Amino acid sequence: MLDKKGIAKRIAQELRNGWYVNLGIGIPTLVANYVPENINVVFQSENGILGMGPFPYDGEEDADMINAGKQTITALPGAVIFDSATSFAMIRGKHIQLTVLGAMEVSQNGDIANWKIPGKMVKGMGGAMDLVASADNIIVAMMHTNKRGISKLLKACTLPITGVKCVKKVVTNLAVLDITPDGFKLVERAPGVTVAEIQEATEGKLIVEGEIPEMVLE
Amino acid sequence: MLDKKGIAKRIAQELRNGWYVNLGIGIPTLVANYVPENINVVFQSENGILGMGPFPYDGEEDADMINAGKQTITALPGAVIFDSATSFAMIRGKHIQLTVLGAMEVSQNGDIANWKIPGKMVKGMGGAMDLVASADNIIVAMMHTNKRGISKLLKACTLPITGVKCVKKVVTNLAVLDITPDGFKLVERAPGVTVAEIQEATEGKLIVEGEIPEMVLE
Amino acid sequence: MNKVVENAEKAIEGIIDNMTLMLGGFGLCGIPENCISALVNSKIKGLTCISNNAGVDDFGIGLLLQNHQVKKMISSYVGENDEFERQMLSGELEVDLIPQGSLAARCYMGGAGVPAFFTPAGYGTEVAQGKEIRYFDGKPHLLESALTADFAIVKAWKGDTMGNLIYKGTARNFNPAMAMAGKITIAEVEELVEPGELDPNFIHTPGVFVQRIFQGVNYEKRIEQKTVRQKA
Amino acid sequence: MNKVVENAEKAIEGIIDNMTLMLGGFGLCGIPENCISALVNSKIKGLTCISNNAGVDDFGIGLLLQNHQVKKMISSYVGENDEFERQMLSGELEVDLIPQGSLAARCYMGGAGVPAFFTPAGYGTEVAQGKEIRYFDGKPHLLESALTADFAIVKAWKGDTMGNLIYKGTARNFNPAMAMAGKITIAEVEELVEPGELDPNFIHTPGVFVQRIFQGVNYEKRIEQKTVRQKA
Repeated sequence: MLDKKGIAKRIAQELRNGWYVNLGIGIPTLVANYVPENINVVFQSENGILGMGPFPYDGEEDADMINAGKQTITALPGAVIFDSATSFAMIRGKHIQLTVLGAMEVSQNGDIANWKIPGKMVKGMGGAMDLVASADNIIVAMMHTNKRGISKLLKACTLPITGVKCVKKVVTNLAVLDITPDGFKLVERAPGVTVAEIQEATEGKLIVEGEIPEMVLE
Repeated sequence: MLDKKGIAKRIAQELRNGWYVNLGIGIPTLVANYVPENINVVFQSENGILGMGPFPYDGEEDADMINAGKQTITALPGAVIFDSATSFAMIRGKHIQLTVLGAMEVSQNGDIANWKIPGKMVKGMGGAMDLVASADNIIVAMMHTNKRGISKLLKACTLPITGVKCVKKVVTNLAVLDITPDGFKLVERAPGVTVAEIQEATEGKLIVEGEIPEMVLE
Repeated sequence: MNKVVENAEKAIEGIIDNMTLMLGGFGLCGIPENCISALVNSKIKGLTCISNNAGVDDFGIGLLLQNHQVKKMISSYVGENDEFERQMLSGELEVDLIPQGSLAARCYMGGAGVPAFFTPAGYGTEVAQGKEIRYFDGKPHLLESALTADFAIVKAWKGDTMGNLIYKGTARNFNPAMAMAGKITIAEVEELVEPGELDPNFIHTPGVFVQRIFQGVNYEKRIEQKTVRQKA
Repeated sequence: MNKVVENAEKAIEGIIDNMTLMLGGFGLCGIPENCISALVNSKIKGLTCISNNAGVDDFGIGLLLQNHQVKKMISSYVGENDEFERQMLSGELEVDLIPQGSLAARCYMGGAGVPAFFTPAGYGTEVAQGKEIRYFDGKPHLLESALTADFAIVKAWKGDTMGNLIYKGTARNFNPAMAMAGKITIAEVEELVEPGELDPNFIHTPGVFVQRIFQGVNYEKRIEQKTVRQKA
């Protein structure tokens, strides 16, 4: 079973050289820490920067340099700053090759719910609806079940959705799954996790074909 | 009767302090030479500059600094360069207070034709259709009649139009006329020109109310 | 052509009850601190505020909320303050949540004279309710309308007396699009310079979009999430 | 992330007969001279060229016309060369004339993922033929569609190896919007620098829009209308 760092590490394996990547808040943010050595990617933050670097050293933070999570950041050489309209022109225009998001629920047809829980305070969708509506390549990073043990990989989302038929891949603490026209296709098991355990934790249709390899993480 | 410079001089009297102004090719360009001393305006050229200045001194021209007529220009202090999409965002968004254009025909309801003569080579509308469709304040600068003596102020345009019901004022070699719901309202006569002469040269409906003053040009 | 006003109090003259304002900024980054203070002091109420966020309890638009001056928020992400939540749950505050990219585009389009446009964001969600759907290349899109405001209030790093603006870092965010979309646009800047001091080639907001400008004072520039790494 | 190609010949690899190209520039100002030369040498034909103008007889896109490589021009203002006129009148060349602002917006929207938008330009004229009309605030608007291209070819002043671009003066014109709208965007620059040499705050075209970049050679930068004043 993976922890959050493990999920981020596994997603980092999906990065390809030259990609522009948008990382959501939470587990997705951790992906930046595990970019393979031979891979060059540029991170976009939708509030207006490409080429986001690590957090600043203490005392060097700049109130005018933040990411979409409102954290202080730095810019790498070759970075570029732009305004919000341009930022979402990039996103809507499909110029970003990979989007990694957290989710509360994902359905077997690729719907995602990650912005609103009825009865709870609604904080808003931020950029999530734009990202999921436009990105051709969306990976969801999340725990396989919620705190009460209920599956987050569903036949159909029960929460208000953020986007329809958009998620391509899900990486959880238990498995890597591709969204296919027929349901969640199991691609890899997390270390030490059995197919049965994954089946048990998956409410939506799980497709298991042949031997399912265990993830390889350094 | 006015010459082209006279028309430009008269139009320059319409300028108000703080206005952003787009001048078309031909007579309109000359307006820049007659801005009253106490009036500050900023000239826009739709290829991407606000704060267009005079032509450069010989030998100081820069191929990267031209106006919409492809002439070499200079930039005044406070000028700003932008791209074509932003330029027409300004125009379409009504941020330009005055547009001065030439025309082949103007109709009494404010239609303008200035881009195409059937049977002749069509060069295109350039930015004219955008300008006339969006500007709230359009003055047409033109000769009252064409070279064959035929009126250019018509009941209805005979040439393919550039925009509908958009012209607010016409300044010709003979007169200043406002476009009103009822037709061309004669506002001023050019020096030495009689109302009868203006009537003779105007095919569209001319409204003459009371005494028509003669223009005052320095 | 001098658009300079003395201070924030002069800048907000003409803003009255029940008007619609756009306020630049993302979180507390790049917000017009001086004008927000002046609005708080003004007692103007019934405001509709278009802003990506709604500040925190004791800073930014949160100050206007504390003062019960806001009738409606149009934002993409809110609720980072308790008073906001209280007013929303009690029905005192109306909230219209919009996808962030649609919000930015709707402001830009408002400034650019494009009254409506199609975007894929929000299709299939509650954001799509009541909106026209049309397919392009087999993909569903919503028709979204442009936004404009009685006043847009933006914060820039440097500006000149003709209203030309330069922003610094990610404090740029919503400011340029909102600057375009105000019937009257107010810019507050950290440094006000004379025309000619800013390079015409590197201006972010052309002065044509700005009607009033002043040099602000006492910028706090509060950081919401100070995140740092330690030197090795 | 290195997008650098050796020269114009390498940059245009993959462009084949009957493709649609966007070419930046206004008149002869800010045109991608090196890539145009390479296209002329390539003998690729049947091209649809989206460009505000069509060059002059012996320069710019005029060179492609002389060589009968262009099937269709999508422009706002053309005919500043005799060969263009001859080919158009003979029916060899198809010409689609678009209002200049709509052309710029259609490229921008193509790059920004907005498939269609409403604009007032062209209402009541032959440009409106076949287009949906809708009223906003009592004023008629046309529905215009976005433009994209197989390749967009732009010219910048400086660029870095990550594709970030800076333009100089009014040579900027259509280049930024077209850079956004190419499935593959090629940038030729007068000076190619390393990442970090351009100030992140003052980049006109973010590198994300650019797939190939090279430093051009022998820029002629021809002036169409040299207009000067005499020193007093």
